[in-house]
Amino acid sequence: MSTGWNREQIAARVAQDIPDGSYVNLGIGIPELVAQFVPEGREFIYHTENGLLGMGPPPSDEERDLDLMNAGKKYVTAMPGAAYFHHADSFSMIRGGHLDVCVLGTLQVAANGDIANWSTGELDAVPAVGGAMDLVQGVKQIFVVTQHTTKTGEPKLVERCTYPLTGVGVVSRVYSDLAVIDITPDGFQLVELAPGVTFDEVKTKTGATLRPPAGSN
Amino acid sequence: MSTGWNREQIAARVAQDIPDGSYVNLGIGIPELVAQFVPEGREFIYHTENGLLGMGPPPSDEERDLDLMNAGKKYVTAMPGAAYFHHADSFSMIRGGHLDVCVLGTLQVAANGDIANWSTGELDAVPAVGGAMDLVQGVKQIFVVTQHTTKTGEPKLVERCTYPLTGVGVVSRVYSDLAVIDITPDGFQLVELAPGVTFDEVKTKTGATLRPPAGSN
Amino acid sequence: MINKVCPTVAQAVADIPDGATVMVGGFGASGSPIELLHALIDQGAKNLTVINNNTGNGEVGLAALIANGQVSKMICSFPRSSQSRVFPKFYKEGKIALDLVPQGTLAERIRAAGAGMPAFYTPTTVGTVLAEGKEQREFEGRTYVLERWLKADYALIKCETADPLGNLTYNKTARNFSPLMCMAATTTIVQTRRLVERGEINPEHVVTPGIFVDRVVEVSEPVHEDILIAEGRRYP
Amino acid sequence: MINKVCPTVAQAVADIPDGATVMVGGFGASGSPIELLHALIDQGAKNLTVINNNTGNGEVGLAALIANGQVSKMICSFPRSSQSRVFPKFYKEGKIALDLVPQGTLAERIRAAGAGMPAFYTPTTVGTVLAEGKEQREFEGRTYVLERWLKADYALIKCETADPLGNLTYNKTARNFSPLMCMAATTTIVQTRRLVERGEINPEHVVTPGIFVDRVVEVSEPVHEDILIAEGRRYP
Repeated sequence: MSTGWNREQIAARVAQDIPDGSYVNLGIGIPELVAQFVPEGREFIYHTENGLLGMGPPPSDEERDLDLMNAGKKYVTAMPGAAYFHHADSFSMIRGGHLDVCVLGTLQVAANGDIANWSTGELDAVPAVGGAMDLVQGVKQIFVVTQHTTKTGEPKLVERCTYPLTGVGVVSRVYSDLAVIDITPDGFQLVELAPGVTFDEVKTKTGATLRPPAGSN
Repeated sequence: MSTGWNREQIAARVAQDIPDGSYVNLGIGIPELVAQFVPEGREFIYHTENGLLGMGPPPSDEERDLDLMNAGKKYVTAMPGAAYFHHADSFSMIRGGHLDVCVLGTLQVAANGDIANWSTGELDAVPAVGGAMDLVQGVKQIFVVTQHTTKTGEPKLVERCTYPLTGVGVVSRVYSDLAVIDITPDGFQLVELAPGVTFDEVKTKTGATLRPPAGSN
Repeated sequence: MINKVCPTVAQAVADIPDGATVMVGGFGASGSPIELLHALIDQGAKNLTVINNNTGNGEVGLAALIANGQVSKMICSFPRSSQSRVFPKFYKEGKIALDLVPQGTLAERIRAAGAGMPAFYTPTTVGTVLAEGKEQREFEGRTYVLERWLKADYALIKCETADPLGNLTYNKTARNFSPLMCMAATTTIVQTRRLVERGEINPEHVVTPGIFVDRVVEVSEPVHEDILIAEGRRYP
Repeated sequence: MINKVCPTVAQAVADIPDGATVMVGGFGASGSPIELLHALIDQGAKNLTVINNNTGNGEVGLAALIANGQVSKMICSFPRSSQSRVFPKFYKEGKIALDLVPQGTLAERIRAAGAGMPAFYTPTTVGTVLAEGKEQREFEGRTYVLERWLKADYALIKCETADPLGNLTYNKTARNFSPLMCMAATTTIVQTRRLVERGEINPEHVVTPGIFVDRVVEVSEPVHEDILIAEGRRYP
């Protein structure tokens, strides 16, 4: 029996937590899917760090403009009311705390809110950081989207990150295939279980203490 | 018998020293007149720190736009090829060394290139600095235009400024009603006398050692 | 649908509390949000710290706000001009404080606040009394002064065109400090000469993206400080 | 009459010497000045330090410049991508150095150079290996890292419209780093899709004022990196 959320369901669950009128930056992968699940009656405005506020969905072949890309170098469109700007203005929006929510994938996320999502620390790899370190420091709320464990079953929610950090104490909430989990001053705290998933299963697959939801016994 | 240069003649003399294609910021007073004496075959582009490159002459009554002013709060026009920008971009041009020449009036200018043109240091006066301290630090060449002495006959070219400084060691050349004088590592050095003016007269009216022109005996 | 439009200037400024720090766009008369300033006079908030390049002219707009006793401190680069009478009087009577900041440093401190950078080094003021008491440091053989960001609770801004998302364009040199102030204030309130539909402003021509704007109110025939002064007007 | 127009890309890049630091506009394929880069390959300057967000794709443009052995060091935020093969190979072989800078810090360091500010404090990288060895300091209870300006001898830029004074507009997200690089380089060289008469660009719509530009060359039908790669092209 299949339990937990699939990629689309995780993305849809994230979208539920984003307030109407939010300015949102979506990372590559599952985060991108969030844009497909905007709850009825809400509007989000998407920022892409290469200089566009009001990013729209991928273009049709006829609409495609080679000079209109997102930060993942994919072709996108611009919504009515969009604005173009240069990189210093774009990262002023990020660093200056003007964006409300950033949804990011990760390698590891720790009980203290640390995130490691840019490097596995392998010495022969070409390091690449992009805008990740700016985003995690600047955006008001950092939501992390991830499979609960690696393909080999290792926990991605850990006591302390072992991979090189992207940012320290910046993550507020984690959305996995199994659960929604808050980062609190006391560490990981369950918010919600995916359908068919038990607290004990999530607890077992989490590499740090997981507290039950607030108010439960 | 009238000797020396009048205001217009000083401005015209300054204009002779500005190379073709220069980006120029003109202060209030005699410096403003420089724009009327651009030598044949040269073009200067005028910057005004409140956000315009390509400033043109004052408007006719019909041309006047209440939203088109210079830094002295006078109505101006914009030339073909002009550009508007905000204050941070405008002072990036200044501070970043992109402007070639700034022509400023002054209270005092010293033999070491110090300039004092923003305050007489009177304790009950309202202090006001505007963009003067940014201009003297940022523009590649600072030309000072001044009457050689005050109305009461005190020298304005001095050994050391007694008024509060605008900038330290920033002035390259001084244009007065009596002479053109360079600021050199050895202090004031005469470049050129106004018609009917003698070296001894300028020397007497200068509050610091004045050296004769380079190459003279 | 996001809609930042506010019906009246009175509502737009209603929540500005006593003691707030308020940035006011404009350079002299150009770009001064006179209607928002007059609404703030009607509203009556006191003990304000106001950030503007100048201190207002005549007895309208910013000068009238000062004359009405609502401003306890001005942060500006040039507090006196030929038409500036209220501030100099209050200053000499000890009724208002002044923090004098060079114009380029003022612009950059405001931008730094909007861009999330708490401090930067600038050559401006080195060797002058305005650098006294400030940290100085050498880079590549030249001395620079450390300057801090400058934030505000509110910004009052005048623009030419706005849409309901808060995208703005300005008119000529009325742009000046306004795009920077929009970035640096917690709440940015904009009066626009023309309110247009979403999508009417070319995305390439937007000067202030809507993310920096909170409230937009249309003032389609704004008064101009120079005209009011020429007519000998005062407010209220 | 000021006229910054240069007849050919070859002449535009002719004086770039060995060892120069060269900023290259563009983010991935968008805004990449392919014709200027290819002219620089033809010209042959070596031992270059190149500043760009990425390291080029396929075997054209910036990647071809690297493949041709002309670049000894890259300063960038994201040196690998799905189409990036040349740089990773050279890097692993020890043939090219890498200075990795977070994207927002890269943008701001370039702007700081253009704006005459040698250093600023930013929260980005605090607590990470990229902050190691850098000065850190607390402001208002939060820790920041000191970052230095980043200058260049030359900038190679692609734009949409230019006039003979060097006023520029860009197309959509091809704008990215280019306006900042124009400010930060001693000599800024621009290829424009459309060269227009002085006065044809609305002064309100100018993104890069001409004061930041030194040479303009018209390339009316620029090739696009993505198309060249799809066609399997390489340069030379």
